[in-house]
Amino acid sequence: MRFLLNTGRTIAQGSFVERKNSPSYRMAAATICMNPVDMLEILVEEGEHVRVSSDAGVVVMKVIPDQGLPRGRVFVSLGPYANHIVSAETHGTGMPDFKLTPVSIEPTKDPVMPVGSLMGLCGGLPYED
Amino acid sequence: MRVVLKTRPRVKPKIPIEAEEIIPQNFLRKNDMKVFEGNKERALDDLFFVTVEGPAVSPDQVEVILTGDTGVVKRVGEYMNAGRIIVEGDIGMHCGNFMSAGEIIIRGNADAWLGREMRGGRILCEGDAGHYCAAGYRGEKRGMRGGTIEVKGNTGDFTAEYLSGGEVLIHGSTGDLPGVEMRGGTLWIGGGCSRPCGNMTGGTCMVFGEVKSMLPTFIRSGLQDMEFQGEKHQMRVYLGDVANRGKGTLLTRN
Amino acid sequence: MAGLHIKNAFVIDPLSGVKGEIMDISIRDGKIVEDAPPGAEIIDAAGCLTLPGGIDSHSHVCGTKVNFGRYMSPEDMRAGRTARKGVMHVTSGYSVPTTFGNSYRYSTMGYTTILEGAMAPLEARHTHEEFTATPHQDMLANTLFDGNWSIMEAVKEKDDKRAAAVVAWTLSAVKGFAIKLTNPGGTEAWGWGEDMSSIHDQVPNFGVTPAEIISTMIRANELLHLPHSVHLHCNNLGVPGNYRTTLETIDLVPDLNKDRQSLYLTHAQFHSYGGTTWRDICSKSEEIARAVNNKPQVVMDMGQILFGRTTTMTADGPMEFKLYMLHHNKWSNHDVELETGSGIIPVYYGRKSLVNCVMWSIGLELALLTKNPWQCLLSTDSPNGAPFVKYPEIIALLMSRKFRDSERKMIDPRTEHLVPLFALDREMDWYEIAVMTRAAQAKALGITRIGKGQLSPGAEADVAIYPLRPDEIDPSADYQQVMAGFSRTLFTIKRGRVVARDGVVVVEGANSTIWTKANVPPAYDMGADPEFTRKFEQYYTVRMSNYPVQDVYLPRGVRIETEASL
Amino acid sequence: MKIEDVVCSFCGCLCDDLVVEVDGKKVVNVENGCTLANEKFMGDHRLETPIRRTGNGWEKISYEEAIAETAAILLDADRPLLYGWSGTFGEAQSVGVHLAEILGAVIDNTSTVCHGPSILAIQEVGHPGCTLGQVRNRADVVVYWGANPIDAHPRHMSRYTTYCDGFFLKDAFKDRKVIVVDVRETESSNVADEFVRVNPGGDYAVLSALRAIVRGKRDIIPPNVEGVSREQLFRVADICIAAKFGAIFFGLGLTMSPGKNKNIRNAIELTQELSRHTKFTISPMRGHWNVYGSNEVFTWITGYPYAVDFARGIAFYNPGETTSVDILRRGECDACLVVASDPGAHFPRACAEHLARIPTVQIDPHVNVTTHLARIQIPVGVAGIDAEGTAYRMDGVPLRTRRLYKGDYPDDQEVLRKIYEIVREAKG
Repeated sequence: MRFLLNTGRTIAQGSFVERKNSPSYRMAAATICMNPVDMLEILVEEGEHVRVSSDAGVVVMKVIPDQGLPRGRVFVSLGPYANHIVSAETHGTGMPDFKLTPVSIEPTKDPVMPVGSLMGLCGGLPYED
Repeated sequence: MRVVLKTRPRVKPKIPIEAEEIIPQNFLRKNDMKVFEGNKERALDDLFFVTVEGPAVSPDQVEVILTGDTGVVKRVGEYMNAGRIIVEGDIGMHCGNFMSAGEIIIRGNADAWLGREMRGGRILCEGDAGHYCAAGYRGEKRGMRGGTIEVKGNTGDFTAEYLSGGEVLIHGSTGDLPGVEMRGGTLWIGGGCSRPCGNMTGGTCMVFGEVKSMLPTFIRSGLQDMEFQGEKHQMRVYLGDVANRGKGTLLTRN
Repeated sequence: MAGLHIKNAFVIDPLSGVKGEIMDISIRDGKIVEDAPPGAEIIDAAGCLTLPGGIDSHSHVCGTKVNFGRYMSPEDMRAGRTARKGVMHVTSGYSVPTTFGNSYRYSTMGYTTILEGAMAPLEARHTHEEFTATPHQDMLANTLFDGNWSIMEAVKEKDDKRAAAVVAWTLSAVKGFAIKLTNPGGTEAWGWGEDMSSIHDQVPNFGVTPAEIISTMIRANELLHLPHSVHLHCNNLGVPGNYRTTLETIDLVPDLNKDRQSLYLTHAQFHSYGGTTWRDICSKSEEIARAVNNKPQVVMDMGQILFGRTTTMTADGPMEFKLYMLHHNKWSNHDVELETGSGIIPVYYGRKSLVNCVMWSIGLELALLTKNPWQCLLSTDSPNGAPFVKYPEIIALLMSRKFRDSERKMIDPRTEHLVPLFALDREMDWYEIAVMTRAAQAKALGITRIGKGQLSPGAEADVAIYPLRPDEIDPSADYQQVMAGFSRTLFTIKRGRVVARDGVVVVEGANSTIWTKANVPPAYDMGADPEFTRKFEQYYTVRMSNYPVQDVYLPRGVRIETEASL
Repeated sequence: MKIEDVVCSFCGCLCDDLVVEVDGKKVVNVENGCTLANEKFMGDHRLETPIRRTGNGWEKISYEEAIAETAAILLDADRPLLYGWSGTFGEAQSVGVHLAEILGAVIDNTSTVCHGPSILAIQEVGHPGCTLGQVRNRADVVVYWGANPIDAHPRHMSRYTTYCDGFFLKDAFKDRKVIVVDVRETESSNVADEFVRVNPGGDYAVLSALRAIVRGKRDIIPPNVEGVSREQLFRVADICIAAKFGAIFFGLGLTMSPGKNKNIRNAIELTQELSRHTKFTISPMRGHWNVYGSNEVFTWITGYPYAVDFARGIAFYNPGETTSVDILRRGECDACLVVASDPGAHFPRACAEHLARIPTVQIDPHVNVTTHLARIQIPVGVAGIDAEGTAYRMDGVPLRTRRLYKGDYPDDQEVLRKIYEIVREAKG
């Protein structure tokens, strides 16, 4: 099913920015908020994992319901998980489309990757502190 | 005179080359032309195989041909005032900035800011052009003021931003907000676009394809028949943008 | 430190009474001395014009508003870009150059001391940060009090001493030099989108008038014995007919100080307009000059405009809004809580604009009609009238009637019916120029006491040697040469060190920041005043303890202390 | 030891009324701070020493070694990128700009992915703004557009707007109208008197419609503009026109959505239009602590607030071309120095991939996402905790943050100075 992905700051993401290897940060940055009716439609329950794909990439996140979101829209706090699927195109402005990325979402049993491993996919080497 | 510049292979081919010295008039008198590769100043010869054939006594007799990996060569034709440049492939950003006369032909695609703040002359791009085609510079009140830019393919967002004079003809589609802040001149869009002419205060823009997300601040003002590329079209005429002073004209296909 | 010996200099040093004679100047340890130390470097001035370092008593070069002028103007930045070279950093900008750009260009013109015309106390730290990046001039900051709530409350209570106490605390806290009033009362009214149209109208919610603010502050200034007088940007700047406001303001000025003026009127050109609208604007320079000629307690600076593009920036927020309504170009505004405001717009002064031609004439007229050159200083209110790099053009216009006549042919022909300029024969001489560009500026600012603006032994060794031989040039005829000569010194010497030579800056600078501390009795220490601190904590958005500018921001601070009579 | 009036170093609010209790080299308690401030000050999760990536692992190295290698990497590059700067103080930023100047590097700060488009818009039409105290003391109408202060700037509403009494507003919560415009419901929209829900990407059209209404062109407004009813548009316009002092605050909802800088320009021009009727101001909700300071410092040295390219000696500026995301996406730069920010977390993946390809050095107190992409990381003191210097609040008010205790780390400025000295020596 197709959705529009929006990203932004959240207090949880902000709280853990200095502990980005921690599970708390992963929880804050890899959680996707979705309208509960949409969750019913794609057959996922709160806390289950979804595979989110865009033209720029694919990433696995954990889903939670959010009544405040209209149907067809999803929200993820800004961070490496959201950015894994945001295009680097800036339309000549320097600024990517962080607020409007078309994505498709489907349930998955795959795990949510730790941040280091996600960067490993980008060519980095995880540093465990 | 015919000057052929063929790019030499480079260790770091993605580092852009800043080459505003590549304009016809310079080949008449200069023989120590410099370009920049990143933060290193290089002789033209270091980055291009240069061949010169035939004589010229004035710049309008000079034709410069660029071939090879030219998609990262920036500012070719900047301040050009005579002669001709032919790019066999793609060209980097800012091709034809401030150009006042002469001709640039691009066989491939052009990157962003094609013909930025152009004053006169002609640019033909046979492929696609990037964002801010025929546009202005940050903070400057006027963009392109004269001359002609023709793009056979599509262009990116903010096409003809701040257009103040001259003619821009896009055969394909443009991205978002073509003609934004437009204040004069003429913009033809053969294909579609979204949100044309936001905040325009003057000039004329015609869109012959599909317009997505028409802005709410344009006033319908009748119909007009027009011919574009041999075909007749009935056009809706709008005046706008009334969020601003609203002295521009936007025509879209009925 | 080795010394410097300048020989064969054609010296004009008005404060020392030297009106143009060939002499030698000796320097040791950054000061002018009678005899140079052995081994001193010798500079042969070869009869060239040698003056004390230039002083600009009103310019906008550093701080929030100036930097915002840069920030919003990338189109201005791409003019005047230079690459890093030798000790010189990258520079950008024409009308609002980068800090190093300002510093190098002033240096090249022989200027060694600059007063920043408007510093909002709340944002003073920013001004001081930029001062340290303007390395080749000693810097001073006029501190804005025009819309200061505590001042207006003191004015309402007719309590001059309390007003003085607020000034003393604030100047000391923000390391400011002098009192600046910009459109007094008007900047507070602008907090509601309004302005003051007369100096006798009441400021909304505060029950005081601009006239009362001005008068109180003049008295408070003298109670504190500050080196400079109140520095006033009159109400109604740029409004046709505003010369009446200016005359009324001049009428307010008492005679309270025997060493200098009691009021400094800045950029007087912008305040000397007759007529009722832009359509019938005319010059009232004669009225303003007459009033100043009759009032030695007033000093003004020209606020000359020159044709071309520039950026206007002032604490006068409502005025900038009016300009925006006229030009429809970009407009920035920045109100500062409890204190003042500011605005910025780019402008173009055109020879084809009758209004601009009248403005251009008025500035020159003010200078030519003011009998005593110590009462009218050379300025453009840079960059408002024009960037300071155009000062040499003003000098040439003042020295050459021929130049003025050649300009007359280029401007709107209707101008001459509206202005007296072209009937004025006066051509200034080198001495008068020296007065208007350094000696009188030092005197007006009250910094002669720290050795500024003169070349007598004991003075700061700030010297400018221009490639002009007064014996050989007729400025009236050779005005182009005058202009070129004042644009680029042979040598600019700052505190005894050659900093610029033939237009190239040759050393890394280290300036001083000059500020004022008026010592007050404990009862007048606002830092311990319960009412003052209560209101501060309640209405400012920063804590009072975080407000003062720490010493670390003034690595070479020069403190002028006074003992207040409170 | 209790220290009063401490300046917070998390977001652009720079709240300066924190009371911080320090025990030795540790913060043990924070009063007056929001959740973010508490986490920031109480955080005890520092990288201990400089680290370097080896083939398949990481090793600890000395500061001298890390600094020397960093300088060598930068000297060796033809198009180095110096990115970040928002999390450090002005004096360090200043050294950074001079380093870029001498290297012929591109220097960019985090505005590139926050309010860069706002800067572009301001460069087109200016910025009628004010300090936050003007809003606090005067504003009877406050508009948050594409901003969610409760999450991003938790004390903004209580210190400056909704819940904060001012000189002319004795009962702010009652006397002030709050309008929130957003594409989704948030904690902030829940406390608004008027919530305007706009379709994603529809802000530009809604702003245009409001401008037209303020210009008296009500008759042309269609029944619905991007999800907002004509009636609501009229109501919002009327509230604004009737305000004595109106203040618009806008956030990334405008800067990051389609149209980018043109959205902001439209909002600024709405403010300018409203200024003809009443007092109106507009202010960006600058997010990352001292990001505004990096704009200020860059501007007074180079003339441009961000995205400055020194490749040719002079300063060149053209966001979209000289901005970090674009340079990384195009694979242009051949070395990167990251200071006080986390592009690994906040740039799109394609950029992270390029950072991993080239030698990337990071100067930062903490392990963050960029660490995994870097070649070297050098830990430093945290500005406002064990390092001090100047920071600019979102409205341009500069404050001096204090060092609360003497820690074990050098600060950004020291490390950058050492790199600068090596580079200067090499460049002659």
